[in-house]
Amino acid sequence: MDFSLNEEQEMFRNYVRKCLNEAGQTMVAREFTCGNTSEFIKLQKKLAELGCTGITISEEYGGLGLGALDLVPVLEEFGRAVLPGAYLETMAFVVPLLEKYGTREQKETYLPEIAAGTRSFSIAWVEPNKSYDPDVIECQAVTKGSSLVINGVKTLVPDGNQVESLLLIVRTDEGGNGDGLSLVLIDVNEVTDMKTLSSMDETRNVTEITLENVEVPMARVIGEVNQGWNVLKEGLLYLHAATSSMLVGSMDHIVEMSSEYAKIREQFGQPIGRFQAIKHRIVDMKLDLETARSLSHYANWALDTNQQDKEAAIYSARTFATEANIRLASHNIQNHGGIGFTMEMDCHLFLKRARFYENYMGSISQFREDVSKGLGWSYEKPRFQLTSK
Amino acid sequence: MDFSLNEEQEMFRNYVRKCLNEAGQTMVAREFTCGNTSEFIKLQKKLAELGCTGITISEEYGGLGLGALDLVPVLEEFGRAVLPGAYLETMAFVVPLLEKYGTREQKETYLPEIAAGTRSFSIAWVEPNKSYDPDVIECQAVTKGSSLVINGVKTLVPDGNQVESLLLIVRTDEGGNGDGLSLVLIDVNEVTDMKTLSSMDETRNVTEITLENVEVPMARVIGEVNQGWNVLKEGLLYLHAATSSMLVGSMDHIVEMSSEYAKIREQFGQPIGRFQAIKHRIVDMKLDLETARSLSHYANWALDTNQQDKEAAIYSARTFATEANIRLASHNIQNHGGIGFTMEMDCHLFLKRARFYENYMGSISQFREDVSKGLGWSYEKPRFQLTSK
Amino acid sequence: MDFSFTKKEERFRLELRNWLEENLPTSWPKEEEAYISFLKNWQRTLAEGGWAGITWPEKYGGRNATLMQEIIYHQEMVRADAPPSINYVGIHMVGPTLMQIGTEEQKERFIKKLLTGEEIWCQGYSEPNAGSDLSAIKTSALKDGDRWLINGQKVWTSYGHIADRCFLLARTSQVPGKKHKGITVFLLDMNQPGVEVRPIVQLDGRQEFNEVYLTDAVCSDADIVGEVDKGWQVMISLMLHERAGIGAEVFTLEKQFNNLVAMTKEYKVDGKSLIEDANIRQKMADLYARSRGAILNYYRNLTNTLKNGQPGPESSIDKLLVSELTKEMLEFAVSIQGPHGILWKEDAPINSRWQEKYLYSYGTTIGGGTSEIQRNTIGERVLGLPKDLRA
Amino acid sequence: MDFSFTKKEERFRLELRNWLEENLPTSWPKEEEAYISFLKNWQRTLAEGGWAGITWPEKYGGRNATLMQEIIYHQEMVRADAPPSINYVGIHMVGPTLMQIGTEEQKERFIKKLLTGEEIWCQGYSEPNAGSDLSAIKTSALKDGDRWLINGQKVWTSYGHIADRCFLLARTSQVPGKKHKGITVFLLDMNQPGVEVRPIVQLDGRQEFNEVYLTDAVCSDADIVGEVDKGWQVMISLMLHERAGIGAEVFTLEKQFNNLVAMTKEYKVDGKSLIEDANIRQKMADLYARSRGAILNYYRNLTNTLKNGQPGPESSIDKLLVSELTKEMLEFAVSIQGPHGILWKEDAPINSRWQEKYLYSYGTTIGGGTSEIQRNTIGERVLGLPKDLRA
Repeated sequence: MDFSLNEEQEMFRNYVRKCLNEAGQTMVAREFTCGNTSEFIKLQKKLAELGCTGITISEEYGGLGLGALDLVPVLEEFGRAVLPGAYLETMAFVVPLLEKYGTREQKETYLPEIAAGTRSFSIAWVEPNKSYDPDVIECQAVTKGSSLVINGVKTLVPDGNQVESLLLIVRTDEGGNGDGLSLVLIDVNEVTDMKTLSSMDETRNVTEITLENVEVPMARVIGEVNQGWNVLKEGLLYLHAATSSMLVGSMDHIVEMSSEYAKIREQFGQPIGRFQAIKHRIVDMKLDLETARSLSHYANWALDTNQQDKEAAIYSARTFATEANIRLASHNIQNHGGIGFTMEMDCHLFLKRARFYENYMGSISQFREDVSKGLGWSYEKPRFQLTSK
Repeated sequence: MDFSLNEEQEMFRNYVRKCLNEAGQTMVAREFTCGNTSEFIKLQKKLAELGCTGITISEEYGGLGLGALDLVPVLEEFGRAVLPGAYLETMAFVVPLLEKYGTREQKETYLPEIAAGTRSFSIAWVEPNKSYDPDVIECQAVTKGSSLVINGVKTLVPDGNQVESLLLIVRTDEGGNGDGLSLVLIDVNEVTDMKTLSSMDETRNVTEITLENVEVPMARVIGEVNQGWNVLKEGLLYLHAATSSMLVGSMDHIVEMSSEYAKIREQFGQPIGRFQAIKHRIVDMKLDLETARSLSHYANWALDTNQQDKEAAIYSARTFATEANIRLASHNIQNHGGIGFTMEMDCHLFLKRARFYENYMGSISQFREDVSKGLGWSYEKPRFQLTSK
Repeated sequence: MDFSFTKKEERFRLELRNWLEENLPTSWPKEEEAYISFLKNWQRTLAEGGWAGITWPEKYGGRNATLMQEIIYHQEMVRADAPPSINYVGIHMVGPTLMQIGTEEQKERFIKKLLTGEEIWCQGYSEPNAGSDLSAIKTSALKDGDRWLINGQKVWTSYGHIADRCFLLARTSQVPGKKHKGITVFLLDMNQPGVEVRPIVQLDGRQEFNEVYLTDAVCSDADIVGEVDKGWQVMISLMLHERAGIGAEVFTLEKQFNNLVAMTKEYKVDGKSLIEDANIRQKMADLYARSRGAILNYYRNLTNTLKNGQPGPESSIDKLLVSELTKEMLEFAVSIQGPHGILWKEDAPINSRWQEKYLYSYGTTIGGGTSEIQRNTIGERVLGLPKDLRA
Repeated sequence: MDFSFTKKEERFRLELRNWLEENLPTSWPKEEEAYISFLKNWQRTLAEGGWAGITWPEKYGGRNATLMQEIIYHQEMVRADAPPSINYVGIHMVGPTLMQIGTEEQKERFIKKLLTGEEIWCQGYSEPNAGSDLSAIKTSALKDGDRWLINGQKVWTSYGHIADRCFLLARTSQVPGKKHKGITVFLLDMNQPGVEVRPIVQLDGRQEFNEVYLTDAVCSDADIVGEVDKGWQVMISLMLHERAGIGAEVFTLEKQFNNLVAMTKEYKVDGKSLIEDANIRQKMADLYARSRGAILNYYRNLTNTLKNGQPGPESSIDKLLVSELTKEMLEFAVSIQGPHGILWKEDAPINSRWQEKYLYSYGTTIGGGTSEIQRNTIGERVLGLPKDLRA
């Protein structure tokens, strides 16, 4: 029995933390939100040199050949720094899918570049005024010889303007219950149009892409044609397990901020951390943090070791960490009082980031149904579950 | 603009409070839970002498001819004392229905006795392993000449062993969406069998009745035959408005208990009310109390004055007061610490009473749909809404 | 119990409503400078119509409005989405204080100009180390001949960057162990070299508040309100003037809930309105109950104020409930917009104001006394619970 | 990361499981007196099988169990629904303390009898005015010749009505301003005229706890544990023995959640299982996440204990989370039973234990240190936040 990260994992964490600290921690994200991406680009290179981008890529393609659990400390550190960039989508979605479903050619094309940090991916899934329901996907790909011709609009594509490639989910046939969908790997420069949308969380860019008769070779399909939904759902296990780790990192920083501030900020002649209203709230935040951490560590372990409860474990971690992260980010502002309401402190970065991940690639209620399904409780498809409340 | 009870109403409250205090306040309920009903029976007489039982009965039948709002202070006092007895069912359900739908004969038979305190009513609605859904009602009444012959089992009949009569909801025809049901006034001694069930809240007896070929004259039907559901739903407006007032009374007493205890109980050399963990919790309890009070006062006023928002107002009051009451009763135990966990303090009486009313004649989720319907939001019948969570 | 308005009150409402119909600006400028002159114009328009200081005596340009008329005023202003009063501090704080205890000269110099918005006022209360604990202010005023030299830093000064004058708390003497003593209220001229104003950027990107740095800023004896060292009492008596409490926020909450209902009916995802989702309806019904409860509590406290002539400590209940609920409601409003809800400005799925108001709402449980301070006030003054220990 | 058990640990589990299969009582008596002898018998059976004080050295009848074996022991006992240990205080508090710092005579006199349940022990800590603040105890022990006369009142004494001996905290001297000093631990004989026990009726109707009135109750020097006036240290060092923390409660929570799932599948209203309700599933998924989180936190803290040899202040996190969650889960379990859920005993819609456990759960956030005390401990000892001011 040993429920802890091993020495190598903690060592990797320390390297990453050192690297992020040297880059100025949250300063990189703050600069990024002001449109200054140069520090972020420098940092990206350093992280790639450290090997971050290749952690889960097999050694034959230039990676470290490690698992989801090895990503955990790295993503926690990224979350602590509110790091911009499509790391989750690349490392915890496209990489595992390429490793499992990619053709030799696809792997050779993409994996070495990802490992080297010269290619990153985002996900193009949801469409305007639509939910994540697979059956509402309209973006269409029609076969033309050995090509696919794609038409449609995808929105809320994270960092579409920061990445080189996209994993696109398109309709290739009629369907229902997720049938008739396919996953296509396309390059950003193949997209007809891309616009950046205004997002509350400016640490991640949100883009909308338009595809007009975009023709790509059939060989870009990952997994079987028309079976894309099942492939995507498998990728989501990696993505949401990793997302929960990213959120834990943010929560860790938040709890640190609140407790440190409560020790030094004085009102009524004493540190505000002495007042139980503040003290006990920070304790509750700490409980949330540790619970989220335990859940996400276990979820990634369960994924790596293919435990029977992995689906329930992953979506439990995701729902808990998501809700707790919002709660903590909000409390953090209140604990800081007036100064917490300004751009001066980092409080707002964490709040906006928490909102970004609230409905990211799914909703809380949908995740809970996934938990329920994973545990074999009787299941019926929810009728309408866009939202998290 | 005057959002307060008037002088007469407050005066009535004072009479009732004095009467209940003289009877020993919660002592009556405590004795009742030990099976000693004599004090309660004495008190019942006194309350009837004060005029409590006739408040909403028209003057021609021996009542005071007042409205729902006039009941409010009285029910708040009853709630403060966790008073046993079928007051709600009699005064806030059967009386308004008799007044509105009763035949002259029915009124003459029942109203003067209710006003005099010599007859009280309970409600026989739900059946074993069933919800409050009208369409699951199986207890059946078949026409035989000018009589109805009733067969079936009704459970969770409040204080069935304390009252003289019952308002029974039975199936008189096939139906759906509440059709085919009728309301029948029967006397308790007409029932084939009655057993008292073990209830967590011993301040109210819970009984189960069996009806085997019980024959009653057709003239016992109140309202139109087969239209009982609509009549019942109207009665529920009165019942739930009144229930919310009863709950407010309990909450009032709870907040008083917690704050008084927090002023005198010392730990670590100071009154525990000085600790913000306790102080702020009691404040939140106070907020809940005042919110519930405002909602219930308004709900009863809206009912009396037939405001357009009365349905929303009543079910809002009911949902809020119900949930808040449970919350408060629970906090009250925690605020009292160990002693709150014993039978010695009244804390447990309020908790168990709160549980009694949680799912009393409906559920929170159903009441919320009633609010939604009352406000004209799009409505669909919930598929399965037994519970309050 | 009676929720009706008297004929006189209804006439008042009608008069205001008619006036608003004719005078309400139709378009709001977005650009900062234009927006400020727009607000100043609106203030002048209000004053000219007799709708600026309605509770004031007629001789100061008011209309002696009753408390109920004040309520109606708030209701109608919220209903009409009228622009905010740029001179809130002037009209609600400075004016009433001066009328009560100001010198004749002060009345003469300031009251008219603040009513018309010719002079904009700001409030100089909070400091970086005196937020919840206002009595900890350190900004000092030292007598230097016939003038007072003021040094220190103020923060959270709304409209500080455009204000002409400041209603300022400064420490004029130290009374060990009695921090509430030795504070004096000054009417400070903001247009002088010793006053430097720096805007604070809020988390929603807006700049409503400022830091004000005072370096040998000058006041004269004539700028003192009430007595030297007795500023705390001035501040307390001022609070008792706020008979209508947080009326504006209460009616805004009510309106916001109605907007929420409209939004959930109109906004469609996958072709379905949000309100068709039973879970959303359940939560909306809960929010309805609680917002109605907050509004009704306000009316109940108002009834007490009407009967007693002045508000009780229960106004803290209104502040706490309404601010917490506003925050929760706006969070819900953004949350149910699903993944698209992260978008704002021109890309907001519905209207960017939801996102903006949501972020802004984090300030409502901090400004004007944090929720923690409100809970202490309610606990100690309403429930009689023991006060916190002081170090 | 590794959740597996070693072969040795698995063998231990198997041995215990086999033993339980043969020795677990099949029916539990309901009547009070019979239940007590049933529990005493069970204690003896445990001791005879070598399953009473498993962490003890072999020479005292234990089996030197490792921490992981202790965990496995808790898991299996919960899994098997084994009866509670009637001599919990004896085996977990008195035994280990005596082994560490008891005199040879004390070891001789007490250890064996408490292992077999021949002598039942109770704990004399809390007093009516010393609950959360245990150092405020007033029960006094005064030297009178060669004996100590003990006077005062204890409360919350589990099994006090059947206990033979009490592990008692009493004040032997007053050190002004230092309430933790001057306390001594006595091993009190309960079977003497000066000891009067009155049962406390809990809100669930059961009587597990007692008040103990001490009127010139007698102890001798030989009954003192450790040194006179140094009882607080005895108590603290005792806590460090509790390496497995609240293992039993953690595994009970896990089991209760599984029972909840089974219940929602089996219990039908209107012909439908509760778990068919999407809202119930949503809440269950939430409870699943949080109970798994609490269990995993426990394992994480356990990992630290395994590495450091002794538990840290994080055990307060386990206590707080598990007790609050147990309460919430049981509340939910009763609530979803709908109107029928108010029934209990023979009329309970499912099994009266849901109702009973629900009510009992109110004690879990009070006993063993209230949630408020746990929050202070975590805040101060884990997060390093400043301590409460003391009056």
